[in-house]
Amino acid sequence: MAEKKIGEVILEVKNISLAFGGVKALTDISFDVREHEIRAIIGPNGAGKSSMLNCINGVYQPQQGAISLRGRSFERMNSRLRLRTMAEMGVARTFQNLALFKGMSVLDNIMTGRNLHMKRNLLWQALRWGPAEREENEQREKVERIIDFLEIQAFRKTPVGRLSYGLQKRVDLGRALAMEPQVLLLDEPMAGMNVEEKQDMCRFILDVNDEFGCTIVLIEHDMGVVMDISDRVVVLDYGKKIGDGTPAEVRRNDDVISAYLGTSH
Amino acid sequence: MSNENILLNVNGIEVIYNHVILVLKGVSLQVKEGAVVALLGGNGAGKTTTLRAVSNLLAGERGAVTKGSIELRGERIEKLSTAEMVGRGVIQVMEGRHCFAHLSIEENLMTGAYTRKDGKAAVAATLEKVYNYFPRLKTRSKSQAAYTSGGEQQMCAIGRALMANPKMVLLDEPSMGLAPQIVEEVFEIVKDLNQREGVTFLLAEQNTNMALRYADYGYILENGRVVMDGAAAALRENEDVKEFYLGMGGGDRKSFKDVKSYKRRKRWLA
Amino acid sequence: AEQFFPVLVFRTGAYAPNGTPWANGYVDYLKLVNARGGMNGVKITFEECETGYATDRSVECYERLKGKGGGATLVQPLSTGATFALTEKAPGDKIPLVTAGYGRSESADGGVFKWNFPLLGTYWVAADVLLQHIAKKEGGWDKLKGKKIALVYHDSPYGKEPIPLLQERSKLHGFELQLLPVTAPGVEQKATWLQVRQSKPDYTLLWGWGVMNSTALKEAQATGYPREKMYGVWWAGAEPDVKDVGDGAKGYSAVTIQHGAEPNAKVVQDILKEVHAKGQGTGPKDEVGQVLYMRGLLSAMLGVEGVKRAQERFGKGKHMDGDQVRWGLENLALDQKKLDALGLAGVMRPVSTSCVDHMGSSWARVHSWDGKQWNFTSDWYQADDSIIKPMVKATAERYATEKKLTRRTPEDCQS
Amino acid sequence: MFYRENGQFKTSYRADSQIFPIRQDQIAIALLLLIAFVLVPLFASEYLFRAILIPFLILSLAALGLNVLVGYCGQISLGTGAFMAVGAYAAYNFHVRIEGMPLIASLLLGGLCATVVGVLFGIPSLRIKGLYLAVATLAAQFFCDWAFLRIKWFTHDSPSGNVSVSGLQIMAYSIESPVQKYLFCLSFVALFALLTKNLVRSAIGREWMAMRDMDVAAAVIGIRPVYAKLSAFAVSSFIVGVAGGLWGFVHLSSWEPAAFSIDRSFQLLFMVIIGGLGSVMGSFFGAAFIIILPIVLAQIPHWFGLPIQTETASHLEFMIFGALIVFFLIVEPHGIARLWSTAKEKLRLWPFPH
Amino acid sequence: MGPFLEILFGGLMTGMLYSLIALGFVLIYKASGVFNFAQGAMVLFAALAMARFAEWIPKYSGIANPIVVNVLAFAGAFVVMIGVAWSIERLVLSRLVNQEGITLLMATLGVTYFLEGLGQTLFGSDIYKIDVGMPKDPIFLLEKTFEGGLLVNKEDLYAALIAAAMVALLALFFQKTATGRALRAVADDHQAAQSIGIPLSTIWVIVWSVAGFVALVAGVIWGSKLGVQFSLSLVALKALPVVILGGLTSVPGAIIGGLVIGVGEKLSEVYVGPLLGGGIEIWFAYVLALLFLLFRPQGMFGEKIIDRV
Ligand SMILES: Nc1ncnc2c1ncn2[C@@H]1O[C@H](COP(=O)(O)OP(=O)(O)OP(=O)(O)O)[C@@H](O)[C@H]1O
Ligand SMILES: Nc1ncnc2c1ncn2[C@@H]1O[C@H](COP(=O)(O)OP(=O)(O)OP(=O)(O)O)[C@@H](O)[C@H]1O
Ligand SMILES: [Mg+2]
Ligand SMILES: [Mg+2]
Repeated sequence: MAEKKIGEVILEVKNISLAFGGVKALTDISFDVREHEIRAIIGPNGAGKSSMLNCINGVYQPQQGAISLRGRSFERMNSRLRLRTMAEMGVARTFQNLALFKGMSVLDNIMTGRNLHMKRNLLWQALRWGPAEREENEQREKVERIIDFLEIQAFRKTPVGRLSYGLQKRVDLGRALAMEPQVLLLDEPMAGMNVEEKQDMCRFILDVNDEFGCTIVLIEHDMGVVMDISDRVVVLDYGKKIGDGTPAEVRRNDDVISAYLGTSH
Repeated sequence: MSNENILLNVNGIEVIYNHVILVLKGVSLQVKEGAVVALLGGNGAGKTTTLRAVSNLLAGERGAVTKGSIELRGERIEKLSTAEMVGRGVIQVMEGRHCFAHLSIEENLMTGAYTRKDGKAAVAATLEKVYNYFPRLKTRSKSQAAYTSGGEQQMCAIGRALMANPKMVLLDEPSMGLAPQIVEEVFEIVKDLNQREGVTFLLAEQNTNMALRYADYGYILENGRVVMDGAAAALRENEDVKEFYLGMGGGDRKSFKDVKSYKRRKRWLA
Repeated sequence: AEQFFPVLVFRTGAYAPNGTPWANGYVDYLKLVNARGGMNGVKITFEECETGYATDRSVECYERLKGKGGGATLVQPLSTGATFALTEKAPGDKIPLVTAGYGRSESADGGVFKWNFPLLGTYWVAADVLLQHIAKKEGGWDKLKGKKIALVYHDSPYGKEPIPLLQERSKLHGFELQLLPVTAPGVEQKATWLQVRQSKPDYTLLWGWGVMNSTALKEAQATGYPREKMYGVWWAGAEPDVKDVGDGAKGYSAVTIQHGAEPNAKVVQDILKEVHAKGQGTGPKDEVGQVLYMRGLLSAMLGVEGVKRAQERFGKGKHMDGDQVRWGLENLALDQKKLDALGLAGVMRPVSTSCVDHMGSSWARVHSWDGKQWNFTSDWYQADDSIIKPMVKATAERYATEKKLTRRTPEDCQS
Repeated sequence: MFYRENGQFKTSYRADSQIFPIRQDQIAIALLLLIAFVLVPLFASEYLFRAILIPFLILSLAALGLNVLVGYCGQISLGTGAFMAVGAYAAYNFHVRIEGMPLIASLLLGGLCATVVGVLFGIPSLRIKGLYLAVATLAAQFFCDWAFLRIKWFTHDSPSGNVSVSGLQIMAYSIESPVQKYLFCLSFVALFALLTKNLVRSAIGREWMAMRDMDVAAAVIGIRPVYAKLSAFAVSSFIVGVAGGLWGFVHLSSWEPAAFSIDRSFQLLFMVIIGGLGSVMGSFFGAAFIIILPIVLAQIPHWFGLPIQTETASHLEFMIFGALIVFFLIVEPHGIARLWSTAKEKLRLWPFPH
Repeated sequence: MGPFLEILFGGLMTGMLYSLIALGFVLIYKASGVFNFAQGAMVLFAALAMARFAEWIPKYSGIANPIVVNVLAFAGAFVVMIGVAWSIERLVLSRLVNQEGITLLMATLGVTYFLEGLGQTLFGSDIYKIDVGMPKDPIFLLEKTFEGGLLVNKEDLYAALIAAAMVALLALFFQKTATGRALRAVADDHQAAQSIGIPLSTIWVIVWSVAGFVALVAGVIWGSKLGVQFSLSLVALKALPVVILGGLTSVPGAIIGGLVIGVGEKLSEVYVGPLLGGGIEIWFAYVLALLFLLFRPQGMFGEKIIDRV
């Protein structure tokens, strides 16, 4: 396999702190993510991994520190605008607790991911004629490719609420992919999958990463996956960063071993 | 299998959701008293549905058992309510956590003891036990469940079920979202309760490796049918199981990075 | 031949206590007529339709019944809202609308409102008579100067109807008019009555319907406002309005639309004898002759008399169509002799309508509640035409211009 | 057997995303339109038009509008009556104050006024959610009720607050007879239903539904809550406003504010729930259920000549109606539209289940 | 000053009565996540039962002592309400477990129609009287300080006291007992509550019975104020802004909300109303609630709306 080209720093997290009332979810965290990289975040439960994603993504506003994406930072935006700008800059994510649109079909769920790319206004849409229809069909085609890939063709028109948990997670991923993201934030995408399914998913993440040059931030508890596919790993524990480096380095780190990995790995 | 100590006997059940969606197409399985039985299978195979059928949680999903029978210690239980099942010591840990969002972690755990009749002291003791199993819960005991992390909620859901002092636990993907150490911990708890208190377990798991390590017996479900069953040890040695569920085609564990192509069809002939 | 009377009623819901006795009286009278052989031999058929006092249900009832039994003779919408809606439909269907004691005040002008018959009196009549009564009590119109009169009214077109007249009178006589709207249905009136207590009006007029009336009386009691100074419109002066207030309503008065509670009237005795005694009565026996029962009864009577009058012209014993009934209604001539024959001696005064005057009478009395029953406490008053007539005309003209209607010609009146 | 999509292959996404992708459905809907536009006008009685079909059509339209808001965007509204009232009174003012204003223009302008008011009262929805939002819309309801009673200007100085219109015309073609009124309403309804269906299956519709199902996730994928919610309020109150205009102009011709009271708001809300939230078809089912069923129930004793008193009959009607609501919900909590599609799904499998 | 105090006081009293009805809503919402549209119909049904029993008992049994009659009638009406609660659980709720709030709301609408029809069939649709010996005439306080004295209505005062007592009791119940906790759990997630063995049916029968009791008390108080007839069911509408302002899930919220709305609408009607032509109290209550919600979207004491991914 050709050495993959890791680029400049695309996302930089500097001295982030986040607390909810008395609970310190994150304390003074800094790390960076380079273009085309697969960056994993690991750590025990409640370490602050999901909170970290929420900060990057703009759902939470950290009390201290700064996050910059391609050199732009977002602290001073209000939360609505922040989320929108993030999406426009090509950040997409999946959620740990399913956050699908329960009443919509699989197809519609994934189509929402393409909404940013759809330009026709309300009146055109009401008429659904000519350009509006063409646009809709173009987007549909892209979405169908994702559906194909995720092997959920059979459920295309099923309301997602009726799918099993694992299938719902796939749809969640599909929706994020549909945004054609440049940075993809994945919060435990493989929870609830068996090994074979995980293998598929890994292959896919690698492909997205290779072919589209998509940068990926991945939270995952399966050490096998993390060690195999990530380029660099951040380790969090109780809101603090206790390790950062290549999988091999992290694996040797004593703090990491005692806090998270235990001895069996 | 001798009949006396069969705790749960599921006999050829069919389950239909919404009057039209046929999901289980004749599933039969048996769980012996004091056993740990694993239920394996890919996404959408019907594991959760099977567990729901046993604990009678289908109605809320607009599903119904349309064929077959389910017996607990020889008693037909299809008509019982979930509460009555809990009364008989059978409790389910639902997939996807389902904590009571507005209640604190401790209140969540205490509701688990709602059916207990053996006094406050005994409940307090169990609470202590659960906190011992999951120290993380203790530190978060006063926060609202909705504002705890995914893993913490998962521990809460498991702990809540343990609070009822069950005889049999239906665990639906207990390891989901838990850190490896905690996963190990959970399975140790299963083993511990099983061996010391004789609690029976039926667990649906994706972490096949773990599940088969701790289980006595396993069933593999695909497409709403049982496609294979056997003692855990035997399953672990089965080539197909190895390839599809343990990721060890050809003997060794493959690196996730080296898997070449996705989209391989499952080869179970239903 | 048969003549079909649709009966729009409300026997359920919030207004049932008031709607039921009215309906009983209406139906009992129709039965009485039939028991006596009908209208010159023409039997009356009828069908009740429950409206629940809702306009859209009323419209549905109207549409359902208007074509039955050879065509509806006339319709009594029994609600102001429904009257408004049906006023637009009746001309097309050629069905007279009889709205005895309610409906739009300007519809007394038959020159514009060809199909509306607010017989016996409109809200302007009621308001005018009440003021006359008050003035008389005070010792003359001039004594009203500087006095304060409050109007506690149902906040709807119904409750707002009397306002123009009251304003007119207040300009004329120099009393102050305080307007206190009560939001429907009127179950909560504390603020209103605290305002009354604060501003201490010399008199309070009550323009309510249904539960609003008894609530008003109870709040008046609770805030210590003397019931003797309270005067209600005729829809606030019946048994259901005071029954459960009992002694608390003692001294309260209301204008009546001619009749009051008439347990001793001959027609009531007849109904008891010829209908109820035969087991055909519609409601409980002991409510026969109560105020709202009588109102229903008289409404039916007016309709029947209208048909009979039409028969006089177009042929006795025949079925009358809408146009003919309309002619009958606008040529009513119920003199004392006729009234006596109908068993209505002492119940009401003569009524005579014309093409322009669709009201027929503007006489009214006042009765008061003594804790047990309603008793007349005044003589007859006649509303002041010099005030009402121009108001009716002006408002009706406005309606006509808006609708691009032309006033009926004398020839049209003959048809 | 008859209802199969076997053999009907879609070769383009365009074909697959038609409103009725299955041929049998297309035929059915064409038949329905044919009946509605041609057969009904030929054969229905005046009673049917005036008392049932016209109110049914207009309230279906209002329900459709409400469904956009509640069913698609998930914002509970109890102010529908108010938005209808705004539509009706605004249309009335355009109609009487501006000489020569075409009828359709009055109605549409009325709808636009309702849009403005709807958006105004929709602003709190950016902060308030769920049942709590009901309060904002209730405020709209009671405030408008009050304003149309109290502010004389709105009612063209009619002292009682009652207004009336007559002589409806489109380009010298008068709309007086029941059939004309029916066709007029039907055209509005059919057109709006089509446009609404297009909207809800386009990007904006997906935005609405996304807001409804999970607003945070929707914001994360770049949907602007302000735009999504307010556009739902706008579209919804526009349709509702036009329906209000039709209700006043075509059905009642003369009305008081009580015609658009809180009861109407509840009635419409119930229509969309029982009919099916988030379903265009459901609005029609719901309107039919809530309007037509009680009327039918009320007439049953007459049909069979049962000598039941009016009172008893209507109490029974209440009880049966209530019981039917519960019954339908138990059979299908998502409303009649879902029941319908489940039935179709079953039919698709018939006679070989599964 | 005098009039102002009177109005303030009057507002407080009215507010207490609103709270009493709001309480019924809160109870059921808190315990099952159902917004019970039928609360008004239940108030009517209970009051009708009570009024008619109080009429029938002397007639058919000859008991004349009004206290005994009222107590018997009250007990009878309570039994009827338990029956209603049981039937609702059996026939409606148990079949709609785990459905969305809006479906359940709709189901309670069905119940509303049914109860209204049944109530009028069984008990009649006339006006009936409940006479539990509430004093009707006003008393005047501090006649020295204020001209004409401060008007206080004894009936309202008693009613307010009863309402306060009930609220206090229920608040304790929810916060302090295991059942209270279970009820909250049920409201959060029917299915999860079932899965740990909370018997939904028993819980619901209990809660609806308690709500029936609250409805009965409200019915008796409002009925003795307004007379028992159909309009009683409309009073429930007045409790709507109260529940929402106080917070759908808070028992104390119902009471504070009631007081705020009561006082707010009375003061506004008297002092602002005349400027606008009157009749503003109805929308004023809603605008008040709305403004408040803009600052606190969950009402005064409601549980925070969970909003998290
Ligand atoms: N409530 C429901 N209504 C309709 N269909 C359902 C419902 N729940 C599950 N299904 C369908 O039943 C099938 C089996 O689902 P089930 O949840 O039992 O799978 P599972 O084995 O637990 O999968 P996973 O590993 O993804 O949790 C799936 O195809 C799913 O779409
Ligand atoms: N919105 C919030 N309000 C209060 N506390 C919160 C909130 N979000 C997260 N927390 C707390 O912050 C800590 C970190 O949570 P986070 O969800 O980031 O953990 P995590 O690393 O993703 O854990 P897991 O692996 O279990 O998902 C937890 O203790 C959690 O309870
Ligand atoms: Mg997490
Ligand atoms: Mg599952």
